[in-house]
This record gives sequence, C-alpha cells and structure tokens, in this order.
Amino acid sequence: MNQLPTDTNYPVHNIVGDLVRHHFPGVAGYVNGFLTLASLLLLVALLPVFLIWLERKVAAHFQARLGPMRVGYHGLLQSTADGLKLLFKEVLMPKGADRFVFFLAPILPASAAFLVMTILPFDHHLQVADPAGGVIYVLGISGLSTLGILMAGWASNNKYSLLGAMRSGAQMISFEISLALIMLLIVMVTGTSSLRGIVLSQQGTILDWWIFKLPVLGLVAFMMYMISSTAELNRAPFDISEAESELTGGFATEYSGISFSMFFFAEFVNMFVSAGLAATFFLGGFLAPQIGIGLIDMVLNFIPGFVWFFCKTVLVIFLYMWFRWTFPRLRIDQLMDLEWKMLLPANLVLLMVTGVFLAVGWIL
Amino acid sequence: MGVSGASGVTEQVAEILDKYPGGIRLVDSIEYLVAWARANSLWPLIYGTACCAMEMMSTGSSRHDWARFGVEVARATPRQADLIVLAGTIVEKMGPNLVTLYEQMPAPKYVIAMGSCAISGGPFYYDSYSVIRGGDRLIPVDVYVPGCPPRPEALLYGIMELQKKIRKEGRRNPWKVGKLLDTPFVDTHSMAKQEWTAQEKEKESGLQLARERFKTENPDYKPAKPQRLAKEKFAAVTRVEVRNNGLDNASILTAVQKVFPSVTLFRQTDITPDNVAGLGPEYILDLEIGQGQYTELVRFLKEDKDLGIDLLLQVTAVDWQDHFDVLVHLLSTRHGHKLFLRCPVAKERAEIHTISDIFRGADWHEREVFDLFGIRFIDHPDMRRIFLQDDFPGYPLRKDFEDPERVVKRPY
Amino acid sequence: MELLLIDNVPEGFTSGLSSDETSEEYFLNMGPQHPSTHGVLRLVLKLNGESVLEVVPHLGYVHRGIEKLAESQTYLQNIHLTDRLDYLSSHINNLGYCLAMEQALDIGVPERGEYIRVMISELQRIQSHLLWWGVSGMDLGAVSTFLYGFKEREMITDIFEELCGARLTMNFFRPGGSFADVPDSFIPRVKKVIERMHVALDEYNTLLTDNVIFRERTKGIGILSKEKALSYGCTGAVLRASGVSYDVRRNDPYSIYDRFDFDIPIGTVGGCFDRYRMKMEEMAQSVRILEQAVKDFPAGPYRSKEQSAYRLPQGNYYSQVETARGLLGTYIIAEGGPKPYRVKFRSPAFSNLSGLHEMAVGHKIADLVTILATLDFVVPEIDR
Amino acid sequence: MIQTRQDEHNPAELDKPPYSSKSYSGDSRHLRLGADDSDRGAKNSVIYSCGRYLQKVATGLNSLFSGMGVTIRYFVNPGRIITQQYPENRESLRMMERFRGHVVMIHDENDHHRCTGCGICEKACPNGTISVLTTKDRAGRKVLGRYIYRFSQCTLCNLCIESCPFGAITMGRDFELAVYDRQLLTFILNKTQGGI
Repeated sequence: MNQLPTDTNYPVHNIVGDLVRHHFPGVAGYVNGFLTLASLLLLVALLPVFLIWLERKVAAHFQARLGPMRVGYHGLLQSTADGLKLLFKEVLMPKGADRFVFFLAPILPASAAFLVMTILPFDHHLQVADPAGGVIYVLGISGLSTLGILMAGWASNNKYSLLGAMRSGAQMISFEISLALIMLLIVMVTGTSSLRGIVLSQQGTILDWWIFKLPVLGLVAFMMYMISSTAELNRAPFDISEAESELTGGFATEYSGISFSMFFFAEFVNMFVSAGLAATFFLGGFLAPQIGIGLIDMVLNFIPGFVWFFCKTVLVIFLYMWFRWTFPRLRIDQLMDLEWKMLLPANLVLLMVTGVFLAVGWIL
Repeated sequence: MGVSGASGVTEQVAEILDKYPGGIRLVDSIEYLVAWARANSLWPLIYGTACCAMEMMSTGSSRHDWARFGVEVARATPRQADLIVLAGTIVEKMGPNLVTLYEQMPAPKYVIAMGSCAISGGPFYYDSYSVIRGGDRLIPVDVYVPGCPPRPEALLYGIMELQKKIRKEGRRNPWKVGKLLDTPFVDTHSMAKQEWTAQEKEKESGLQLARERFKTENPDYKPAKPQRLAKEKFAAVTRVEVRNNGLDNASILTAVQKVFPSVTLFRQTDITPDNVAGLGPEYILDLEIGQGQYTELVRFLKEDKDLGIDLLLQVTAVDWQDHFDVLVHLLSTRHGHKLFLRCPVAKERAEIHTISDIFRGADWHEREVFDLFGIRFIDHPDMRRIFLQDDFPGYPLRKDFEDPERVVKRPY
Repeated sequence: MELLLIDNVPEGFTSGLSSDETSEEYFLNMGPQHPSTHGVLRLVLKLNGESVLEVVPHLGYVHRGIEKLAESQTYLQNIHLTDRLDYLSSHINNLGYCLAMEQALDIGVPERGEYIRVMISELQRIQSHLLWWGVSGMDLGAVSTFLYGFKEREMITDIFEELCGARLTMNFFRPGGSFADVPDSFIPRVKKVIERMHVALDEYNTLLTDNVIFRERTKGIGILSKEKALSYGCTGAVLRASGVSYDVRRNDPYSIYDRFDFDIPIGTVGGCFDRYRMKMEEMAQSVRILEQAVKDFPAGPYRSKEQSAYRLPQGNYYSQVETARGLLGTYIIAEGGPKPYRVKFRSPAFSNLSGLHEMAVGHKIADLVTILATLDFVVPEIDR
Repeated sequence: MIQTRQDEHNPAELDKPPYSSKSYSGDSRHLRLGADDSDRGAKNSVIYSCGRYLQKVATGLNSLFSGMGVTIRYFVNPGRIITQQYPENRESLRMMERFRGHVVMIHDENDHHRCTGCGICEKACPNGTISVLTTKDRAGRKVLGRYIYRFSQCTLCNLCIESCPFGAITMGRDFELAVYDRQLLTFILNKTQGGI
C-alpha cells in the first residue's frame, strides 16, 4: 500500500549529463554543475517574462478585454519590452535610505525562489539536487523572501514601505505555519521528505495522486495549501503588503528601475515555485495523469514528464490568477483570524484525522 | 546618475563599442531596441484631478483597453512610472505636489497633457484666481491631447504620438528634461484683437483709393444678404409651480416671531404672516436677524420640535459691497420645508459667532466662508483656510478682490 | 495620558504624538496623489500601528473658484460650469441650475422635455453608480469589478454621446428643456440598457455583494448614526443608510418625479455595507423609473420658447436636485443684468465628507479606504 | 490607547426601531434594507456554535465559488469581449453625428463660408476661445477677416454653434488631434479671407 518506490537512481542523471560524463570524465562534475546552473538561470530569467504576459492576458480575458496586443503576436513581447525598459531606467534611492540594505533587499526574494527551484523535480531525471530533507529545505529557504521584503520596507525610509513590510512579515510568519503543517501531512502519508520521493509515491492512476488518494482530506488539504500559499505569495486576496489602494506600492514604494523589476520578477518565480510544489505534493508532479485504460495511458506516458509538470504548474498558476482577479482583499486582522482561528485549527484536525486514516488504513 | 539617467549607460557602452568594426551597428541596434522597449512599455502614474481622469479610466476600461499598448500597469507610486497623464485642472495648491511627483519619477519620463485644463487652463483660463494655465508651466509636456475631455480614442492617439516620439530617441537625440513655458500669462484674446486692429489700420490707409474707385465703378452694388438659419420655433409653456413641502411659511414665521420678535424678512417690508402666505408656496422664508440673537435663533430652530428642522444645508455668505450677509440654509428632512436665515456682518469687523457647536456640519462651511470671504467665526474649533493655501493674499469671493498677478479679467 | 506637544504637529491636529515610549503613534500623509482618495483629496492621519486615531482631511487641491467665475459669466454660460462640479452627474447639475433659472423666469417645460430630463437624470445616476461600484471594488482589491462596472457604463455614455456629442461634460439642459431633441435611437438604446442592467445587477451582487470577504470588510465599518449624519448635513445614500428617509426626488419632487413609482431604500446601521446597498438598490430603482418612462414617453416639443439672453430679475433663487451623491442645491442671487451677483452650489459630497473623522476613528487604514469608497465623493465637487 | 470600535456588534444599534416616516408629507413607500447581521442572539451551546461556524464557512466558500463562476464565464466566453481595437479599426470607426470634436467652419466647394463676422459666437463663448477679427471689403462692408479658434482652451460646450444665426460653424468629428506643441492648437478656421 504505502510503500516507498524502489527507483533509486541517485545521483540524478540524464542524456546530456551522461554524454558529458562519457567524453570528459575528469571535469564532468564541474561542467555538469555549470550546465545545470546555466539552464536554471535561463529558466528563472525566462519564466517571469512568460508568466507576466500570461497574467496580463488571463486578467484581460477575465475582464472582457484583450490585454497586450500590439507588441509581437498577441503582445507576446510585452513583458520583454517591460523588462528591457526597467533595465535602462534610472535607479533612484530616497534620501535617508540605508544604501546597502536598500539594494540588497531586492536580491533576496529572487534568490530564494531560485534556490527552491534547484530541488523541484521537473522530470524523472531533471532535478538539480534531491536532498533527503527537501521539504525542510523548502520551508527554510522561503523565509528568505520575507526577509527581503522586511529589509526593503525598513531601508526605504518611507512609512508606506514600513507598513507594507510589517504587514508582510506578520502575514508570512503566520501562514508559513499552515504551509508547514500541510507539508507535514504529505510527509506523514508518504513517509519521505524528499520531493522526488513524494512524486514517486503517487505512481499509478490519477486516483493515486494525493489530492484524491486521501479521501476528501486530500481535497481539503489541497484547498488549504492553495489558501496559505496564496497568502505566502502576497497575492490577492492576500496582497495586503502591496495593497495598492491603501499603501500605494507597499514595501516596493520607493523602488524603481532594475531593483523594482527584481521584486516583480521574484513574485512570479515564487508563484511558479509555489505552484510547482502544489503539483509535486498533490498532483503527481511529473507523472502522467493515467486513467487506467492501457492504450490511452501509453499515449499519455509517451509525453515527457516535464511537459506534465509544466502543465500542472500552469494549471495551479491559473488558479492563483483566478483568485486574484475575482476576490477583494482581506484586512490585516481578518487575515490573522483566518490563519489562527480557522486554518490552523483545521490543519491540526486534519493532521489528526489523517493519522487515524493511516492507522486504520483507509488510504485508497 | 543624475537626471539623464540610463542614457548615460548607453553612452558609455557606445564609446567602448564604437572603436571596434561593426560596433556602431551594434550600438545602433541596442539603441533601437531600448527605444522600442521604452515606447512599448509606458507605465502611467495614477494621477487625475478632475473630469479628464474619468476619460482616462474609460481608456483603461474593457471597451478601449489601453492594455493593448502595454499601458495598463498603472502605478500608484511615481518611482515606477514612466508616464504622467495630466488629467484635469491643476491649481496652485497642487502645483508643488505635481512638481514633486514629476521629480520622483526616474528618467526617462514623459508627460501627456490631457484636456483643455492641463493644456491652458481651459474653462478657467480667464477670471480664475487659483488655476495654473497649462501644465507645461510646471513640468515639461511632450504631447498635448486637446478636448474637454478628450475621447478615450483621442488619448490613445496621444499615446501613439508619444510612442512615435520615443522611437526617435537615441544617441543623437537623447531624452532630456524638456523646456517649461515661462512666458507670463497673457490675455491672448485681447492681444489678437489689438494686433489685428493695428494691422487693419495700416491696411485701411492704403485702401482709400481702391474703395473710391470701386464705388464709382459699381454705383448700384448691393451686397447679398446673409441667409439666416431657420431655427425651430417653440411655444411658451406655462410653468407648473413647485410646492414647498412641509409646514407653510406663515406658520413657521408665527412660531419664530413668538420667540424672536426682532426677526425681519429679507427685502420684505410687510412681515405679517398673512402677507407671507400671499407670497406663494415657492417662496422660501428668508429671515433676517441681528448678530446678537443669531446663534440663539439657530439653536431655537434646531431644537424646536414642531418646526422639525434637522439638517443644515449650508452656511455661506454674500458680499453686498457695504456689508456681508452670512446665510444659513436649513432643511427639515422630516417635513420637507426649507428655511433661510441671514445675519448681516460689518465689513470693518467681519466677525460672527460660530454655529458649529449646534450643527457639526457647519464646521467646514464656516471655514469655507472664512477662506473665501474673510469672515472670522468666533469660537470656531479650527479656523483655518480650507481651500486656498495659507499665504494666499486676500479673499477671492469679495467683490473688491483684485489680484492682477493671478487673475486676468475676461476681455468682454 | 499625558500628551507631548511637539513643535511640528501637522496642521489641523489638536495634539502631537503621545509621549509614552511604548506608544507606536505616528503621522501619515495620504494624498493628494493616492489611488484611494479618488482624485486629489489629502488626508493626514494619526495612527497607532494600523489603527486610525485621528483623520484630518485637507481640501482645495482642485479648488478652481467656480463660484467666482460664475459671477463674471452670463447665466447661459454658467450651465457649462456646473458640468465641472460633479462630472459624474453633470446632467443633473445642469438640471439643478436650469431649475433655478426657470423658477426666476417662470419658464415651463413641455411634457416630452420633462420625460427627457427624468430619463437622462436616471441614466446619469446609474452611470455614476456603476463607476462608483467599479472603483470601490477596486479600492477593496477586486480589480475586475472596475472593468465590469465600466462595461455597462460605456453603454450609457454612448447614449449621452449620441444625444449631445459629449460623454462627460454635456451642457445639455437649457431653461425650458434641452438644446436638442433625443435621436430616434434613444428609446431602443435605453431599452437595451434596462435589459442589460437587470442581468448585470445580478452578476454584480454575486460577484461582490454576496462575497464573504467583501461583507466582512464592510459590515460594521464606518458607522454614522442617524443623529450624527443629520448634524453633519449628510445627504444622499449616506443619510439614507443611517436610517433617514430623505430623497429630494420623493420629498421635494422636481421635474415630474412625483409621477413615477419607485422606492427609496433606507438602511438601519449606517455603516459601509448599508451605504453600499443603498447605492446598489438605487440603481435598481433607477432602472424601474426608466422602465416606466420608456413606456409613456410622449411625442411633442422638447423645449419651450427660447430666449436670446437670459436676465434674471432681482431676487434669490434656490433649487435642489438629487444627484448621484446627494442633495445639490443651487443658490442664485440675481441683481438684474445678464450675470448673476453670486452663485453658490451646495455640494453633497462636501458635507458627506465632513463626517469622515467620525466614521474612521478606531478603524484600520484598510477600513478608511473602505469608508472613502462608500462615501463616493468627487473631489472637484467638494472643492468647486 | 488604541481605540477600537465597540459599536460594530452592538445589538442596541441594530435593534433600534426603524425611523418613523409618519409625519412626512409624501407617500411613504420605501424599502427597508436592514443590515443582516445574523449573529444576533447566538446561543452558548458548543454544538450550536460549532454548527454556526461550519455553516459560516460553507456559505462563505459558496459565495467565493459563485463569484469565481462569474469571472470564469467571462474568461471562457470570448464573445463577451467588448474591446474595440482603436488604431486597427480606424476605417470603421465613426463618431456619433452630434459628436463635439472641435469647432469647424462650413465651407462649400468654392471655399466660401457663411460667416458674416458678426461676433455673436465670440460673445457666447465662455472663455475667450474664439476671436472673430473683421475687415472691410471693397464696398466698405464689414466682412470676416480671420476667425481664430484656440482649441487649447475650448471646452466644447456647443454654445457658439447654438448661437450662430447663420449656421456658419459646426462641430467637427475628428478626434485625432494630439500635437507636440501647444501653438499648433490655435487654428484659423476660415479658408478664404474676405475683403482685400
């Protein structure tokens, strides 16, 4: 029933890596390391460009309009233009700001997202590293982005920024608890905290994904994950740290040009990472959605795993966008109420019930 | 880094690359790319003062959707904005704030003046004591979009014109802070007239002979009569008199006169209730009372249960050259009748007791009267100017207000 | 608690920050350029953490001196100035001014003219409320509502544009009627709007009114009791939400409002949610008026006899109309001649806003934004 | 000294008797929209409050989902997109017949206009937008010399056109009038100058 998969091909390998290893056995480690980092960097650089375009298009279609249309096919190059423009824009620092912290802050959220990405299992053999305590690593690193926002708010010498940062700090610390508890739930049922291990524990048909495998509880846990991760991402309806109509720009009020674009980019990479984790935990990661009919499953399996991973991730990202373009924003105290009075107790109950399920063996 | 901003970086890069073969072409293509990016990524600042802001919002709405141009990323903070659309009237008090906003934006930054007010003051060109005639007196404007307010399509056209302008930017034509309009405000209407009259006079002297010749050659000349446009004719319609709801004037007056016998009616000699009843239902009772009993009367009107007056419409004033009248307009939401009250205030000692302790709403109304008429309200909790800046000279709604620096009188 | 009076207490505040070291009080400036102040209102807040201790609004960032201007322009020219007070109810402003002139000159309006006036006024009200709905949704963070509200609003601005050529500053009504008749397509277009509004209002209620987050954000926020609302001179939806049934269209009917069957919604608590629902219900009632007006829209002349120049006889003339924001009073003092001696506009938003401190104190900054959104003011009307 | 609002759940506030409208003269039809705070009189039993809690969560979630239903209906239905693509639709874009773009003078095919230079429009204009500058023709008659129209300060109020007794001016339907220089917004409307 709940056995760990036997596939233990560590370290992760793939065709490119094998080729390098075959031809340059001496420096293979360095070359492969460089290649991984370069490709990951490329991904980090290109993902937001695509995601920002997607967000704007999706938003537009939610609002009965077209969105970017005039730069490239259906505005595909719109975010490229935005990025380029921000790159060549004057960088300003307000008087009285802490110069070092002010310019360090935007780098942190981006690097946090980048670091978490290193352990995302994109495919069977497409993962930079798979530490045994992957889940703990994720939780540890994601605090960095909060730190970046707090630093930005503090260093800006602006009351709006400070308010935004404080809101963000309180919010993220609270919701991290929920997030950790939901991850704990998955770790509890899979028995591993390696992300690859978690994906592999969902092998089989669609019904073996954790969202369905735990009867009802999986769905509830998924919903709670969506809520807390939206809050963790500072996205509407939990975007109180930016809250344009209240705090103008929140923590990023004083940032311009490239340093603002770092925040902007990090927001979207973080969203990707968060959605990727949702796919990993609940939607079977890179596994194809098999339905138990041999022929169709064969076709589905033929499609490479990373395509499935991206599809699922984009699906979750779409959910995030759907939330954002539908709901009004919560107030700070309501946000805290939601976490401490609703999500956290519900989480604990869920953990307990799952424990009972595990003991009785009710998992599908 | 200065105001020139990022163009400095491109210049440095250009200097290095120019030395190598093909370098110039590379620099040119980078320049082209940067100009392209800037033109297609204009993030506007959320800034709007008046009517034009609504049309700006309409431009952002689904129907017109400025997102198609990549303009929908409206930023609330000037640090991230590239474009400021001057939508609406700019008044003197807002001026410094607008300049600050502009200065807070990182270079390169662009300005569109939208609508007549932002271009030249528009409807407030003459006679206004607070409007700045043209946004380009404060910050340099790149594109002027005329209209009042311009249609969303007109604004989109303006944005396209701006894009055209940005696409031409490069090393030879770098972005720089534009020029401000520094000519003093002139009465263009009278100026045109004067210039024309002078020109005509000059011309006239040379035309005497030609005229006389024409007259002798065509003695029967009769100019064609201009065709008047046939305008639709309408019949006069008798007006249905609107009734004044609630208590009738006569009974209100009787009730007031019982307690305040010294009360009179404005511009009415005969103040008996019978006469007032004859003035018709549309006449609103216009009581006049001296300063001594002013607050008591207001308090009485508010507290008297039978009169049922509960809402203060406004407190205002009028300048009768020799004295002021402070006007208090009251309404009964329960019955529907209105009641006006006035109290003369001397010009030399423009002071009157406040009624903000009776009606809280009077607080701001009295501040407005103080601001525009200079009538001081005794015991008012917060007697400051409400609309104008503290150093504004004089009180503009007084009939003798003159400020040639700010106000240019309508020429006709 | 002992209060420390420091030198740089912002204008309008009675006291400085608390001298208590553990206190987290500070001053925050909001505006004049701030997304939720709907234009150029400036608020200075004294905060403790996120809680509002004191609010001081600063006005005048778009004070153009319209009342002074009106003294130097002719009566006819002044109509176009009223457009620029509350540009979201410009037709109704025009109407208010024309009513005062008609009162002075004893000009009547033919039947068709009156129907045009009522229909245009109600369309204007719906248009304004739609914009308000969208913008207040956006203030609360639901950006899509902004664009949804504008969708139907565009249908109405199209009607206006076809009617008089302008979308916002119409200058359409004249004493005795309007300067032009309605085009043939007017009634079909209005019918379309009515049809669409029935669907749209349902949609809006599902999207925002019933939304649990929205309800939590607005309920019990910014309560203004009946007595206070009256004392501050609030009118319109703000007064009605507090439980006072006063609507000029009903209690002091102008034009032909007394012929139509419509309800005046009134609230009980006087908080943001009540104010919100007043406006939503008003839209439904406006649609009801439109339905009735479309049904018996008469033929005939649309205006009465024109005068080449309007000279008001000496006297004081006052008219009041119900704009989308409340009671707009137009007070004209005429001393003969082609120009008025003094014109005063009693703007509803000016009085409605003056109770802001009462509503906002004790709430959070986010609630202040909610309150501002439901107060629904237009700054140029406040400043004039 | 944080002040918190106590009145938000004050039952007294909610239970207040509705405002009496007996005394007012008009017809007293009105709709009472009370605040539907249904938390009143919550019982103290644990099961009851748990039930209420769950019910609240359920109705809350339901409201969220139905809201999402509204937005997704727009998303999946491209027919509801109402965007007009302005520069692309230039060919088909026509302004309304009465659209007030800017003042133009009507000219016939021989470039003759109907303006007599009477200056009524100039007087009608509320803000000095129009200057009618007249000259004399050979017969000594007053004719239009130059008709200056300052678009930069025009409010498009239509008063000049209404006042013109000869129908010489009208509103143009152009709207693409943005310029780089405000001087270019001063037009001379008459194509031919009367007189010599």
